[in-house]
Amino acid sequence: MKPVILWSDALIFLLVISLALFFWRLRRDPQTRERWAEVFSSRLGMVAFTVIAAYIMVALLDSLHFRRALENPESLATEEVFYDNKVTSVFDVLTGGMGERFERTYSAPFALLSFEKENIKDADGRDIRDFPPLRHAGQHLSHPDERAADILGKSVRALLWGLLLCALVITPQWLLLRGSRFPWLASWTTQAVILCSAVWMVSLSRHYHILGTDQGGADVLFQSLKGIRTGVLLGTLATLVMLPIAVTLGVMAGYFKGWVDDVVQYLYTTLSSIPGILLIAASVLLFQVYIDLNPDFFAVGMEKADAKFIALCFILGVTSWSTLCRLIRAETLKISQLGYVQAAHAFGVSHTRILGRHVLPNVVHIILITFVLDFSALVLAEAVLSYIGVGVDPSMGSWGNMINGARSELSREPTIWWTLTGAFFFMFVLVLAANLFSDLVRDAFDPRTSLRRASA
Amino acid sequence: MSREHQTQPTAGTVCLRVQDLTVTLAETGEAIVKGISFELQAGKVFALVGESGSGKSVTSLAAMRLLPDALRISGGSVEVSGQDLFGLSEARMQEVRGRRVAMIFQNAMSALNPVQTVGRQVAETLRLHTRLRGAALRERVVSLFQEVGIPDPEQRFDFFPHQLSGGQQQRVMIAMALACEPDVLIADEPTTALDVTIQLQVLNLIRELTRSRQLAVLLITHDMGVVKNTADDVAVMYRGELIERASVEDFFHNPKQAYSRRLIDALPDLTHFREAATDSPLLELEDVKVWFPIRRGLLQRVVDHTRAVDGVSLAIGRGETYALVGESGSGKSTLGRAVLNLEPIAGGEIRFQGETIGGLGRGAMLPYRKQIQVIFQNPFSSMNPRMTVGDIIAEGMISLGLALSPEERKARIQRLLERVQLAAEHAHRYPHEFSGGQLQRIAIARALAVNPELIICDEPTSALDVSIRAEVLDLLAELQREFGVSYLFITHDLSIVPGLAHKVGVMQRGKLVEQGTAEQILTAPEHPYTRALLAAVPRI
Amino acid sequence: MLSRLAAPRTRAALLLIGATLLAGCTDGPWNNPNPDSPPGLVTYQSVMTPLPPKHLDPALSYAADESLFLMQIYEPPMGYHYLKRPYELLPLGVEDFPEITYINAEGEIIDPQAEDVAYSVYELTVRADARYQPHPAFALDDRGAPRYLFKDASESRPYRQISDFPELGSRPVAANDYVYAIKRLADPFNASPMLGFMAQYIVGMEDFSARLKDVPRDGWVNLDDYRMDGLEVVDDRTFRITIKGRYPQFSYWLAMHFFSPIAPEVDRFFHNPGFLDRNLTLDWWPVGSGPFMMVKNDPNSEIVLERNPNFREDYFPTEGAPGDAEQGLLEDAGKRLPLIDRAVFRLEKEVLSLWTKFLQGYYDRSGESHGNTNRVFDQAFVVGPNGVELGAELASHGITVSPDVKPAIYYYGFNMRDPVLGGYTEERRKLRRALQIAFDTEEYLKIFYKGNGIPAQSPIPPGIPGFVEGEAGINPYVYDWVDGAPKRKSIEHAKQLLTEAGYPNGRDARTGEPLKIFIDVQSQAISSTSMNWMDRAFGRIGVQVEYRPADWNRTREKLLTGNTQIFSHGWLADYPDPENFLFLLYGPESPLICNCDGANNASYERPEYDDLFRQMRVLPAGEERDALVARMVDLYREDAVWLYGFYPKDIYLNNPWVHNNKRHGISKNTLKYVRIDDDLRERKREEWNQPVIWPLYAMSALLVALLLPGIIAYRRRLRATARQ
Amino acid sequence: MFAYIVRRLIYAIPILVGVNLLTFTLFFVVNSPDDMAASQLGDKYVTPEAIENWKQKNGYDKPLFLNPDAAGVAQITDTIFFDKSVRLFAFDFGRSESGRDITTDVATRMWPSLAVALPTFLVGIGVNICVALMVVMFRGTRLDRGAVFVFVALMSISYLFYIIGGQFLVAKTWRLVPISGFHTEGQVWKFLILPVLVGVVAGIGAGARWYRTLFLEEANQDYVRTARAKGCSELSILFRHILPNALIPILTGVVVLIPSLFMGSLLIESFFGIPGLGSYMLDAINSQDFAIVRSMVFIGSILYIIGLLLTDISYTWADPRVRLS
Repeated sequence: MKPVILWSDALIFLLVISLALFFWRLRRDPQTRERWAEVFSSRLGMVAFTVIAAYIMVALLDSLHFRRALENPESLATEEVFYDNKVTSVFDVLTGGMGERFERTYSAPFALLSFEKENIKDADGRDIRDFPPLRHAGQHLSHPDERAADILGKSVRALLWGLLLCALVITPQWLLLRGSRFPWLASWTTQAVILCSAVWMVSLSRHYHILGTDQGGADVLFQSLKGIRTGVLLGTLATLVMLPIAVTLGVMAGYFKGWVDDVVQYLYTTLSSIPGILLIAASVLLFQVYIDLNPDFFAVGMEKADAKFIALCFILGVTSWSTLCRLIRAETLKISQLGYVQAAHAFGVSHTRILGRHVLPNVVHIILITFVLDFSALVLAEAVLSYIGVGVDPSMGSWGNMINGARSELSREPTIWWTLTGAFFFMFVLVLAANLFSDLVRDAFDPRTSLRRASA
Repeated sequence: MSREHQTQPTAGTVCLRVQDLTVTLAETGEAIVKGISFELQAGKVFALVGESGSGKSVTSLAAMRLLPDALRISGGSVEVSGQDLFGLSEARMQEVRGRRVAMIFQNAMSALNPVQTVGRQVAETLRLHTRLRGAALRERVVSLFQEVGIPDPEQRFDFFPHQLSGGQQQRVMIAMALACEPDVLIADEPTTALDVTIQLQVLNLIRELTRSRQLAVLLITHDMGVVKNTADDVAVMYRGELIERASVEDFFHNPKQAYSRRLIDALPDLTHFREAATDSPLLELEDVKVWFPIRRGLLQRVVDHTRAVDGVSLAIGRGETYALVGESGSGKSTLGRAVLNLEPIAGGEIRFQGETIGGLGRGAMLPYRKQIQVIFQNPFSSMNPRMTVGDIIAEGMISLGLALSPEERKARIQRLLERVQLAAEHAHRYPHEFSGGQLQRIAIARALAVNPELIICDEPTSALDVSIRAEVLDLLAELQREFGVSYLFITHDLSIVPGLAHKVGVMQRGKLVEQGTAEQILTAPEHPYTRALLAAVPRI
Repeated sequence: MLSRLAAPRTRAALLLIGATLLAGCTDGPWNNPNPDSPPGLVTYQSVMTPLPPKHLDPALSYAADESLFLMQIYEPPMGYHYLKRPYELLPLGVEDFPEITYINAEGEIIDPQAEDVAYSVYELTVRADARYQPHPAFALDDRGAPRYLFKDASESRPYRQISDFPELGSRPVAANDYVYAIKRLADPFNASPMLGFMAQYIVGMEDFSARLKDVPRDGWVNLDDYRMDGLEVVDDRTFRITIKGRYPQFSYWLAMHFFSPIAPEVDRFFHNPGFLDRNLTLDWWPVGSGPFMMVKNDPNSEIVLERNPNFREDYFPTEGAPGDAEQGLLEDAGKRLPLIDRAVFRLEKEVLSLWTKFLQGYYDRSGESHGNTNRVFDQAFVVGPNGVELGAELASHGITVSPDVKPAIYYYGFNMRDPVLGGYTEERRKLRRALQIAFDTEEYLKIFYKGNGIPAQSPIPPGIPGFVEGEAGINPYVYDWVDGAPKRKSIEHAKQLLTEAGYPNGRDARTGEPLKIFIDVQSQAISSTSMNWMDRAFGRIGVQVEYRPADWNRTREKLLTGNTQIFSHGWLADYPDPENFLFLLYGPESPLICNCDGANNASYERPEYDDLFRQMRVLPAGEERDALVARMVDLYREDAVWLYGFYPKDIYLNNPWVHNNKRHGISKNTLKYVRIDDDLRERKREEWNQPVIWPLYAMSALLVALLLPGIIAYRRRLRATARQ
Repeated sequence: MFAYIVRRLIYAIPILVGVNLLTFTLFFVVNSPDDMAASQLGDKYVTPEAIENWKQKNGYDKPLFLNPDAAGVAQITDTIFFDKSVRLFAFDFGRSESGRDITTDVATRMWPSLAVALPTFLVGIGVNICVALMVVMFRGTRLDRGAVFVFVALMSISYLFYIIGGQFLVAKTWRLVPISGFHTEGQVWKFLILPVLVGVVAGIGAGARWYRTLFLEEANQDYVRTARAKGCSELSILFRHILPNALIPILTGVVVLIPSLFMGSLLIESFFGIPGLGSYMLDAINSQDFAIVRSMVFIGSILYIIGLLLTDISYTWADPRVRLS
């Protein structure tokens, strides 16, 4: 086994580590702590956070990539170990090979037979035209009629296992967090639901295709799950990429004013006046050309797709930095009029120190709000971009690509609804959780809303 | 509600009776107003006095059933002419509001609808409760405007609130409240946001109307001066309870509660003044001008200047307090900022210990920063919420290179905190954990940390409650004696000057119209503006 | 106050009324997307998809979807028989087949079989009854001068489209018009895609082009003023084209729209000042002598063709291929063409809407010219060995099916110069064959093309001479003949070949390194599902695959520079001749050799093949030629030049009222044969499009249900007192 | 006021120059003139001469930014950039790579875009305001919280699903309206119902939620308390006090969008087959038609700048407190 660290893997782990550090540092800041406490003291916040955390967990597991070692044939004298070209992730392994059970083509959820007729030989060896049985569904059944009972039985068993797992996961939390003022119960319930359904999915997918298969016979559930990494990473990395530029420029413009401000304002007015979609399309094409022209930079196809993906994040970030920059500039303008900055001036504190100690920490809430607000918008944008043809690489599983590919399937008779449903469901849950969470974060951190509450 | 025949109530009739009123927080059930009772009589002003958070405003809102959703009336009753308001349906309550009980609010600017003309807003009340329409309605509004003393009422009818001055806005509010000739008027801090001279006029108006219309007035205020000038009866509210009730005479001569005593003591004593301390000047201003450019036209050329400070000369001696008095917009804060070199000066000279410091660059100014310090008006915004108190105090010491080791610094912070009557362990806390008065003391400690010669105090007490104000002022005076620092004390409130300042300067529209010793100015003002200011100061 | 409260309720009621109104005020189905067509005219409703044509100038256009329009409007000299198969060339705009004379270098007429043929002269005679459509370009004023010639842009400003010109004219097609059209191909200013290619053949074309380059361009340049050596107008109706050497395929070229007549006065008309700014150009408003003329060209929404009143006498063929009569294709035999009056082609980009409208009966056919019909309409049917199986709904609609095997091939080629896969040693051949076997074309077609394709045994598709059916036609290196059908050789065999090639189990026998192949794909044309499928296909023999997706321009660049290992490509023949396919493997056609955009992207170089090709090219059809072709195909198979290939098959669906649906793989001018049963169409549309009303009521009810709790809560609040 | 507008317009010039420079650079790195020629000329038989020819004919045979061969000013003016971009300022968009006059196309395609975008915009605002007002009336209650949750849920659904779902249900299954298409002969509205409905429904979540916050912000203002103290009923407070004040941020928030209504919506137009500028852009992106994209970027920027200007002007109109200077 040889670990493969893609750029996006590195970035996402970097992000997670820096976020952890950030929160660890903020722990000391009582005001921030109080606000976070406010977010988490609502049950909705707990549930939303747990769901998001689950998605992030999947994304992280799916970001631990490695290449399997190939067994050297005995005839070969060399000791050198060679690796499979295919990059596998820990998540792939955890799903128990859900992604490796291919059918020939479409099949409906929990179906035993293919969706399309084929020439097959019947019991007597005659050629007939019928729906062939699937390779990886219901193999253990002796008769198709047993299916319903079998599914039920397996579900119950999976549920029991799931509950056992829940007990394992939740008990330590319970011991640790008993008596906390936060509604942990909501989180535990959500965790239980997620864990149980995860166990259920993995165990049932061994015997059935829970969400059917797509045109190429790939498991739709697995694809939807693989879309999680793309969605989560895009939502976080795009903002991460733009942060340095937006924050630096915004703070400088708001603090130094004068020509610096003019230049920054010019920059973001210019950028935001370009219809975003055109700018994104043009830039994505640009990166594509760059990658196409330099194929040697990327050893594995996955790395190429990944480079494109990072580029997409970067482009999305750059095209959307102007909003954040504007907000930060406005906030900095306001802060630099405040007493403590004036006082710092009166104490002769240097510009860098004022920026670093007084201004920056006090615009963090804007960054945070933008971060969570943009997250869901970016996940949604990915689908649209894929439709326009400037989304993530087709070889990378993503909900946008699934929707794009499945659009015409609706016109089939009978309708093939499961691909769309799979993408829709997983995307909807993530975006909904993110939206709900961002609402709470904004309520807690936006001085306008907290002021309102204080006055009430 | 059926339209009863309205008779002019005679003086002394009880118009509104509050009994055992209890208001609680909806969420926690914590009581904000704890079962208070009082009554209003026609033709009399009943003042409810208390500091912020004492529950006095909540009481008035509860009487009108206008509490925000977070608060809940959980007991008691409010009767108007014998009718229990709490038992009415919301629909019928709407007929009581404005018709029988009217209310005016603290900040008229925000209490008026910004996008409706003031005439229409007053007319709306009439429209809701009377049958007046059309020209008659307009006429009635104009006559109301006339009654409350708004000049050119015909034209003012079509003005938007922002086009009126603060005093006029409050008059509009009063006109609106009186439009339907209610029996009861509730005035919630009606003058707080106004300049002192205007304040007096508005209070006089309320007083007159109370008499002429036989209104029962509930006046809510924190200002003992207002009470003394306007009210007939007083009740003091403290933490949701009425701790004392008396007529004004009795109250001021013989307060029963220690708390009441403190409130009364905050009133200025115009008999004792501080003598000028020294005559060696520390800071000299000579014809200082601060102008802000006004740009107009296509090319944004500077066509004129706003003369925020227009030729001010003054001198402050070592160990002396110079009070700079003026109303908002007179340019006094700008002057303070100019001395701090936070605002470029357009002309004149600023000398500190004989050295010119006006117009120095950032670096050149650095040595003087140690010697000139500042305390700002709003204690909440003048401290970075993300720094501990210790860091806040240390900041100046570090950046101004007071070469101290961390241990020394720590010890010094400890000393300073203790000196401003805080505990040493407060150094590890964050600003939001402190009250306004405490914060202002921290601000003082911060200023003192670099051993300044001069501290510019920009309205340091105006955001504080009366009782706390006195403590801070006392501390400042004490420190002056101890360290011999000078203060440039910027304030709009003439009443705090007597016990504080050696010298006083009065500013109006960027110019220093009069200056002299505190005694001179307060006892024998020459300039009419000074006299007007002085007239508004309540006295015992 | 209560009256104000009622407002939302009124709104809901209004909505209901609106919904009912909607039902009341239209005739026919609510969802009819077509505007009412002029009464009395039979209108054929069709689509253009997914993009409108970019060029409609016969000199410029080189795309199938453009050809669809051009071929209805223009008549090139030659054409094809509608029904007969194999494709039969017929004279169309000319009286008869060209008369070919061969000339040697000295200019003497020589025997056709002679070795030293230097030039061939094609003489053609224009049909006597061929006339142009009515058009303002032909309009003359009282003195016989052109009616619409403007001095400057301001004069032409009132005219925004062709229908704005009140006066029209027409004239018979002249021989010079054909000559003029060829000169337009040569005019470098037009940048015709044919210029480079045709200049190799037509005498004087290159020279003419070079001369024209320096002519100042300000308005119209009359090409009649410039002479091209290889063109000669003999008389009003006769002209001659001289081409270099012997090139029997030239007759096929004459059947393409490039050689359609262009009247010089039309060219002049469109060069009127200011016309360009209003998109009044020949590129947007074709003017021809064909069965239809363009009356509306709005590339944003639709193109409308109408019957050309001046169309020559043309009749439905009376004989067809075997079986045609049984299918009712000869019902209209002998009728005057065209059989419809109008044809509307609406722009349709989205699959779902195109499909839905077809099913609702608003489009007469499922598509017109696109090979992507497979992707668009694969949903409705499957292709099994017994033919097309329609879904239940389609079958009940009475929809008919017309399959169409185009003379085309899609393939993945090996780069024969690649250091790993290329080369002509036996080992390399075995390696390539192993890969060929591993790529299960049959399954691939079934999954990704709905079975709409035939695995290619050779570069020559069915319908083209040289295509061999049955056992004799299989590629023996990949297939076995089992039970009367070709059967792909087993994976074990492929593994065996791989071992022999030095890659046991897909690992290099010397270094142990796994074999990795690189496939260049067009990013738009590949889906992750098909990549997954290929991964698995090659995984079966232990070979790993790496994809290098790129856009078309980039892919093209890679092909031109040979920077590729395996590439995807497709070829749609211009004419039904094996030469047009076998030249895909002709050495000198390699981009690396000719330094041009050559067609031999695999850079296959085998001297024997190249020799055979040169011989075959000039031979007339016959056994001798067939033998050469067979030998070339053998060489191709032996060297395993392409990873896999298939002949695409398009399935077109027709609503039951459309008749004469037989597809012609090459010629596009088949619209004139289409017949529509208008009454049946009206009836069926009415029947299929009854709206479902209940959702309207349900939505209104839902709205009320949403409002109700609000109203109740409001009233409760009004009644509330301050006491709990 | 006039001077203000003129000044703002003058400020727009450097922005537009910047926009042009950026898109120009972007597109030329993506797509060299050679590529453009190749893709425009079709797939078969593309010779280098044909490419040169095409470049010359379409004016791409000059240097990009600086022409060292030319003299004086021509060094800058005789370049592709100057040729292709500066002309935009005179609203001369030239012709697309396929040879059509862009100005004409834009002028004709603008109207279908507007026909869809304007009703969507207006109806959307109306519906959102109604819904938000209703929710605000019950602020703090379970009804309010439920509605907010529904809004968030509606927001969390991808726009693509609204379109696909709308087409599938309303047009395909229920056959109430044509599934797509647009033509001006006959009943245009028939084609507008579905796109407008989809546009409005898709916008309710975000729109109503936003308006709700605005209304709530206003509902907590002092003047609302004043109105209540006057004896105003809840409804008249909502409509006569809160609404006019909340309209200020609503108005100024949406006014910036009005000019861009001309640009239409990329998704709606391409799904519903509306021949507007949105689908024009999409086609241009897909076929990498640089001339069209450049023109659309330019138009988009201008419309955005006009939108900003309109926002400022609408402030003075809606809010008596604001004056431009």
